[in-house]
Amino acid sequence: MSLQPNPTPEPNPALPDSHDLQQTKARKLWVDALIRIVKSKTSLIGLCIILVLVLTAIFAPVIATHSHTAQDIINRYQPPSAEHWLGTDELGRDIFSRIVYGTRISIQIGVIAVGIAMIIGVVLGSVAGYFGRWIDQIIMRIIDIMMAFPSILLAIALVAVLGPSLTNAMIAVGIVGIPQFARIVRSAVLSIKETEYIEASKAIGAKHARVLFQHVLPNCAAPIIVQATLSIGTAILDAAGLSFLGLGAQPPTPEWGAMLTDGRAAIQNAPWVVAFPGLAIFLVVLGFNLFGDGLRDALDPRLKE
Amino acid sequence: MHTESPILQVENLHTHFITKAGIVKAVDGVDFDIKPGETLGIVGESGSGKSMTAMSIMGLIPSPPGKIVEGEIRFKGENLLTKTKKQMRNIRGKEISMVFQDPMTSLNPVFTIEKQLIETILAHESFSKNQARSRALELLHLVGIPDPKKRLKNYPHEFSGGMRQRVMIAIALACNPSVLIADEPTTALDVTIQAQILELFKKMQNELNMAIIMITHDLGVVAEVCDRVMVMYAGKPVEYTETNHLFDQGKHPYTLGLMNSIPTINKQKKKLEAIDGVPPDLRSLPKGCSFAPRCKHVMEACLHIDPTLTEVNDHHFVRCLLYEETNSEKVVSP
Amino acid sequence: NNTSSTGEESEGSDGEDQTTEEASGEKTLIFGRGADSIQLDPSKVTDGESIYVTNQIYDTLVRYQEESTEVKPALATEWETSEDGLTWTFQLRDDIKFHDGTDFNAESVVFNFERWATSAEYIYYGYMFGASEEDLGGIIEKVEATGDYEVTFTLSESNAPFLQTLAMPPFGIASPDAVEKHGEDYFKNPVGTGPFVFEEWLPDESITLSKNEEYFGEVANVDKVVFRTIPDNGARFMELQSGSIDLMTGLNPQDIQTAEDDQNLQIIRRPSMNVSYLAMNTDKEGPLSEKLVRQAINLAIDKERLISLYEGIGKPAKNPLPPSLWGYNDDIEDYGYDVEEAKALLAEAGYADGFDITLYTFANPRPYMPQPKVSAQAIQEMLKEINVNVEIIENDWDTHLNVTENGEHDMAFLGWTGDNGDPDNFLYVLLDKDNAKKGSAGNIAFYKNDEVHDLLKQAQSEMDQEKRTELYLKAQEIIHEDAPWFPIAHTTPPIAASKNIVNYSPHPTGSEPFNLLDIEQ
Amino acid sequence: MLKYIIRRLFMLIPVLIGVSILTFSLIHLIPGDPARSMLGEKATEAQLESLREELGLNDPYIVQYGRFLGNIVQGDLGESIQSKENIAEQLLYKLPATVELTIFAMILAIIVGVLAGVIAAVKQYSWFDNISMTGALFGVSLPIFWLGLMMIWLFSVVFNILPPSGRLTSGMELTTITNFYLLDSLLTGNWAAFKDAFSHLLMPGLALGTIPMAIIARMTRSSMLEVMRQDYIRTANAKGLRTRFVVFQHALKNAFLPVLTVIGLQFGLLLGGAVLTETIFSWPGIGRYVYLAVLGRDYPVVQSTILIVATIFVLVNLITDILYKYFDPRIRFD
Amino acid sequence: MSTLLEVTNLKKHFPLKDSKLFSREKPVLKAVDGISFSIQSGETLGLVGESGCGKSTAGRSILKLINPTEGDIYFKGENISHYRGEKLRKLRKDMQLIFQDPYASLNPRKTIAQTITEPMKIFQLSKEEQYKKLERLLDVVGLRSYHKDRYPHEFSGGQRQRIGIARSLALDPELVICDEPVSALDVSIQAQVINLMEDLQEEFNLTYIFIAHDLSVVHHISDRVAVMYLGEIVEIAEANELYQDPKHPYTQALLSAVPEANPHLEKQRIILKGDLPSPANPPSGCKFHTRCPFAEEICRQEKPELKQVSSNGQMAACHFVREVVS
Ligand SMILES: Nc1ncnc2c1ncn2[C@@H]1O[C@H](COP(=O)(O)OP(=O)(O)OP(=O)(O)O)[C@@H](O)[C@H]1O
Ligand SMILES: Nc1ncnc2c1ncn2[C@@H]1O[C@H](COP(=O)(O)OP(=O)(O)OP(=O)(O)O)[C@@H](O)[C@H]1O
Ligand SMILES: [Mg+2]
Ligand SMILES: [Mg+2]
Repeated sequence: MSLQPNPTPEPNPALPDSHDLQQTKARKLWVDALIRIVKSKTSLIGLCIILVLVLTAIFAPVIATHSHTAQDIINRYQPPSAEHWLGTDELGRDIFSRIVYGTRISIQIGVIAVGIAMIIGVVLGSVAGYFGRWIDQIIMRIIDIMMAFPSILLAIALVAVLGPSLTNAMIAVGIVGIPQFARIVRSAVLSIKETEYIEASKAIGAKHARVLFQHVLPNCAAPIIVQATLSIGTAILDAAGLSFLGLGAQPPTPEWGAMLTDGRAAIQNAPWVVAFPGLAIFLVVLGFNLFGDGLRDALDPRLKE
Repeated sequence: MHTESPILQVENLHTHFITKAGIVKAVDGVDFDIKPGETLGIVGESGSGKSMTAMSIMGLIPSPPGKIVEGEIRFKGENLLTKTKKQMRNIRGKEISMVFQDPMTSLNPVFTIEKQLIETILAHESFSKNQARSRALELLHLVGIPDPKKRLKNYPHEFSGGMRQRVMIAIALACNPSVLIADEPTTALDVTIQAQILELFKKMQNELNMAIIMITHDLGVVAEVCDRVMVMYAGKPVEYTETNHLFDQGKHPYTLGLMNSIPTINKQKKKLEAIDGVPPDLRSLPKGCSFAPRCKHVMEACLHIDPTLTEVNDHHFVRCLLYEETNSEKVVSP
Repeated sequence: NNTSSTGEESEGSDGEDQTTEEASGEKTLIFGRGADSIQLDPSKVTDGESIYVTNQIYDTLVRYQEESTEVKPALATEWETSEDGLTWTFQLRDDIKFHDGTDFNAESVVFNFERWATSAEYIYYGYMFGASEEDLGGIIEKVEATGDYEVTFTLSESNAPFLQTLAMPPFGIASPDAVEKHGEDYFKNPVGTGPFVFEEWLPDESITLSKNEEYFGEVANVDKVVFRTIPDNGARFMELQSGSIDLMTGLNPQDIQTAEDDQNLQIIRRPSMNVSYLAMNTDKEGPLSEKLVRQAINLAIDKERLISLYEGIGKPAKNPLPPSLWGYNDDIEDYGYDVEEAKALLAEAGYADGFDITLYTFANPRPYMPQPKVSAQAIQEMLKEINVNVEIIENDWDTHLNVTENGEHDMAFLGWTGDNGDPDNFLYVLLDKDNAKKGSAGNIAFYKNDEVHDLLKQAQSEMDQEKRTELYLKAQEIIHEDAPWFPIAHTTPPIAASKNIVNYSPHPTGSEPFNLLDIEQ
Repeated sequence: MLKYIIRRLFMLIPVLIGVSILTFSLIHLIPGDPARSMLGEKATEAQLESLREELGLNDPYIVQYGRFLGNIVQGDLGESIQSKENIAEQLLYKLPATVELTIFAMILAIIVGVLAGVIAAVKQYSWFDNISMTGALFGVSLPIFWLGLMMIWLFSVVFNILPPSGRLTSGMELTTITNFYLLDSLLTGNWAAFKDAFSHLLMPGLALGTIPMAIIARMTRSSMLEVMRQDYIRTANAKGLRTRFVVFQHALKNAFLPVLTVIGLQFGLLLGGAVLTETIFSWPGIGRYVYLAVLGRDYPVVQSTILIVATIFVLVNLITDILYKYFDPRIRFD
Repeated sequence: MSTLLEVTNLKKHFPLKDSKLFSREKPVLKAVDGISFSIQSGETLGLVGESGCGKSTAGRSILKLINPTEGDIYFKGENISHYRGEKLRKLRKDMQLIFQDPYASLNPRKTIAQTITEPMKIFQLSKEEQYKKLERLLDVVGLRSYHKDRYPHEFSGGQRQRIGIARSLALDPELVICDEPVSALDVSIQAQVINLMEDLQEEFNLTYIFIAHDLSVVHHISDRVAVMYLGEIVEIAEANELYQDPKHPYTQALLSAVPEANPHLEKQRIILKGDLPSPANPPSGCKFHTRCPFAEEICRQEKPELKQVSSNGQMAACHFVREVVS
């Protein structure tokens, strides 16, 4: 018996080699998802908010009407006006410009913190789920411990250890987010591990690494991506919370949470100093949540059929 | 044969699903009737609209997106489609009840068997709780569950598949319905258990003289329990006749294809005659006969003309141009 | 509207549930503050909030005058000191009892001083009387009851501020009976002789005191004082506005104007006896070790603008000493704001291109520095003008103390509130080389000038105030020239109160008994 | 069942030991010195050193940890370095404050969240669904510290209808028994105090409850939608039961399971996460207590309190798991 | 014809989560409890039985996708039951698996080309070879070349099953274990796949173990059939023989229970009482005795051996079937 290539079917030279095709086709799955997202109104709004955010971050110097650090102490706490669209803060800085520059910080926080949480969480969760047994036991006990530790307090303690700074706040928020990812990935891996196509890949002699990285993890991508998107919002919120407690960004960084804290003393006299950064946080988090929700629906396998 | 008048008549039923991707014509012109004590089989491949026919009768089409766009369902002479929600609720479970395919998921996992039995009884009969309880016991006994008293207190997960299906049947029989619709009641079960359940159906029908609509895709089951059969393809009945007729002188190419494509234990081993291709997408049915793309006897006309259900023999209806012509010739020639 | 939560409901009040004890006709003063007391044993604490409460419960041998740090008789009616200043004899009141009913006498005073000399926990004792690990008694060699109502102190060296020190609230005399009875738990069951009697302490919520009808001084006008902890300044002010508290400290500067505009409220300013400053670490290698650079920084910061952030509660400082204190050198001329001059000095020092530098600040406002974070940013921006690039590092208060003591900073904010109204308590503590040791408090500029040291040491043992004044004037000159600090401000910390609070005069040391205060109906 | 609980309790031990080690290491890694924090800016080096000696801070970490663990095992939570207060006694005040707030927030969240979720699911795509789910999305996106501030601004400054901080108006008489003020005022029949405590709870409760409320509403909705698709709901409908009965009995009981887990987790999160809320509303609870202790390097307070909070958290989760059994008879505990 | 595979006394016991806190004996679920059979090369062995009787577990154990608890597996004469790691991986080439669920058995994120070429990649075929072979495989299973860059969800169930088949043939296996390959398909599609499998067997001289619960399908495709009950083989024989003259009461019941698509056939039906007992707690003696219409005392006590019951190799495990020695 043999299964040697049959000479009859003429090889089609027009076909690009398979590698190329994989690229274009793999993208197509995502394009499908994207189309679905764009079709849903809410996630489209989310996507728009995120896009605006990203553009704002990139073009901050163009968009900002003032320098975000320039002070005008005499003219502090100016209400919104034509000159200062959102008013000025406790040092007479232009709040609009600070919020505009703040988008950079927020994106940074979101991406880095979630990056940390995701990378570590995915590694821990997939190893635990895939290999099971004692490895799983150990990892999951560690995760249990992290979960039992009140997360904000954990973050506070971490920042206290590392010293207050934006970077450290991001690290702390990232670490606190690990268990979520680990658990989601683990349960996704556990269910995917049992599917027949995983068994099939084992049956064709694939090694663990191949099974895990080629088959298991790509199929966990949907929950991971959804979780990541939603986590970005949470991370921005958490970091703002840390800043609010004075444990985050250092002055004069225009981090929104810090702006809120700094303006807090003037809530009676100059509520705009508090209102606008808070609104900015809210909008961005909302954007990521809307988008994440849309993604969840778009990537939901049940809706695919 | 059954001489009484039909208890349930379905006429020209069209149930469509209006989805973003297009209109799914799940049921597209179904006609049949059934008399008390009779068993009507509905066979067809997955997606051919069997369940939706049943759900239409029950008034349980999920809406939106589903909608009965045309037709009449007459139960005891009254059109069910004009009934109010409340009236329909009083008919469901009491006059017409239904047994579903998957006994594993059709019972609520968090309630005891007793509760699930009793609530049906209480919903339709003016029973006291105690009366309902003894009725429940009686029912479990009837469907052959050993030690029913103890079993009443159990939860569904403590039952095996076959037992659960018996419970489902007990629930369906709770108020002595006149029509019982069984939607693939044995598909999820093992053969030995299937035999038990089919046996039970026969027994129940003998005792209670119900009309049974047996939905299945297994011609074996049809041969075993049905008096008459309707074969469905892509939402439409393609052949409708007495069971014996169907097996002896089935006419529609699809019916024949089905019969030839199943291996049987007794027939000599020979190559199966598969039907090529796949069932059509109900959203965009081909013009003409839906079966044409897979039909061995396809003719030019099949691609343009959607045949109508034509009586080729006494009580033997076929939807196929092959027979329509002969038939119309017949009509014309004498 | 402004409803005091005292007994009699004032007409037009809409705070329906806020007063519940109308029937009894009691007057309750509700005092809002940012943090709870740590302990109610004043000898063991340093925080103002604890002292605030204990100042009501305890008396000291002598007390400060109402608005200055001059002393007046309290538990002691009269006193005398020997020529050499080493022996002090106090005549005590013979007619008073502690709140627990036990008698106050010379033995109780001895008991307290002996107690304080037993452990480093009694921090103010150690700190004011120079206790060391080996000798916990410090300069107090002996405390004896030389009569039923007479105590004699024998000192090992003369100490000019001794009497004023004894007036500090940490040296409140506690009932020996109560101390023994409660042992470890004494700190939450304080018993003194003061105008108010301790009633109840709900940690982080409130401390309730009731008036001491038997008080030997002026018996309090209010029947009860409740110290409520409301951590957030803004929320506390709202409570005041809504009438659920009568008096509050820790006002946000931003709210001062609001309070002044509110016809139901008043702002009462505490006389100033503090200083806030920017210390420059002279010890660290780098630009700040050079006098010229430090002077340049002094020139480069616009004090006027900076202080405008204090919203009217601060006056510019040019000396480490507050002007209200004797020994203040008013002849010194402040550096003034002159960016060009500053640049010139920098250039002279070889830093024409500027440099990078850290500025350590802290999160929680202090009475002498209501907006540390904002101030830091203002300075950051101003120093940009002379190409000095400031990185702000903000820590919580405790950490700030730790890291600045260790000299990790280049520049750091800090401030000081006088304890006993003696210049020594500022100059020696904050700028003497004795206190410039890493890891210990005080001189975080790590300013070490032998001449200054000699002057301060001399002033310590000199009993004649005139001579001491001379010494301090000289020291201030040198310090001004060396510029280890950029002195910022002396503040008059504002207290917001409802309009019907009368006869309340805050004391410069930071707390005062409430017996004179009254609530008008 | 009992065995399961015992085993689960056993399994808590390693987790709690882990938590204690983590807490211990973290807090000791924080640069700074509790002696300094305690003595403040005016202490001398000598005083600091002798205090450190006295507090045993100079011992090796392992000795300190051993001592801490030893005391815990004997039921002694130790005393605060800063205030010398017995920690257990402190917690007797502060824990109830936080727990009362948390429970209040949670009840608020559950009632509103579940109801909104159910209605939104039943009326999928209706205006109610849209509005409540938009609201829920807003809810999870709001920074609660901001929300808190804005609420204070609105309700205390602008309208002056709710007290901006604290648990009780000063001067309000209340005999405390449990330190749960609502409970105490009810027990002592003190209606005025109840009203007062309630009005104090409203804003912080709402601020704290917003996120779980939103999460529960979304979870309930999606869980309900999932359940409503299930076969047993179809069965229940086929029985002719009333819609409300099907929704609130058959569907909700099943849909509540995942919601229950979320509630358990959220409860734990709230407990620890009350720091911000307690800061804004000057609530004298453990959130602020630990936060300040972390900043003050008050080792014993941080260690003990976090251990307590962690214990409560795992216990709440254990209770959730047991409640699972109540709602889902399929779960077996072995 | 030579013996390709021989299995002796194969057992697979799954440990159950111990229900008792401190019990020493770990309870097990005896999914496969001592089965023996052999297969000639080019032959199809059908494996039938009710759900949960251990058919899939047996298949997986033979492939060593799970480690058997006990027993030996001889593949081409070599005992592979102790193979591990690299040696086992090499073996994968020769033994393949086709799955029941055409939806779950294909990685939804891989194109058809990726799925089918993956085994070749693992065994390091050159790109060119991979490509050629892919084309050929698509062709033999009746798919078009333009299909290869599509994703599984773009295919119907029957097509997916073809893809699965193509993948399993990618390495030129000798033995293919088919775990209910058609039971998820519609009847009309089922016939297409069965026909395909028969064609492939002929073309590539494959040896099949064909697992199914549909007796008619098994009968159609198998040369020999083994009937399993609760982890044991109760009867094994030539297909025709087994269907015409089943010896074991369980086989008889099973066969009689199959509804025939022939309304005129009046079958004598044996309706078994009760359900399949749990393999975690199987009955003593003959495992079938609880449902057997002929059970007697001995059945409860003694476990019957699988013995030869007819001259041409039919074997059954029942006390009441006479042993025939050929
Ligand atoms: N909610 C729905 N929305 C859109 N289409 C639907 C919906 N429910 C059913 N359909 C479509 O209606 C058609 C008929 O479905 P039905 O369930 O009646 O088939 P069936 O013959 O019972 O098949 P099976 O044998 O798989 O049960 C199918 O094509 C299905 O996709
Ligand atoms: N990994 C496992 N752990 C524990 N028990 C298992 C495992 N795999 C299978 N079983 C059990 O082993 C028994 C046999 O399972 P198996 O899947 O082999 O049956 P089967 O005959 O293939 O059934 P089906 O027709 O349903 O596919 C069943 O009771 C099953 O629950
Ligand atoms: Mg169906
Ligand atoms: Mg199987």
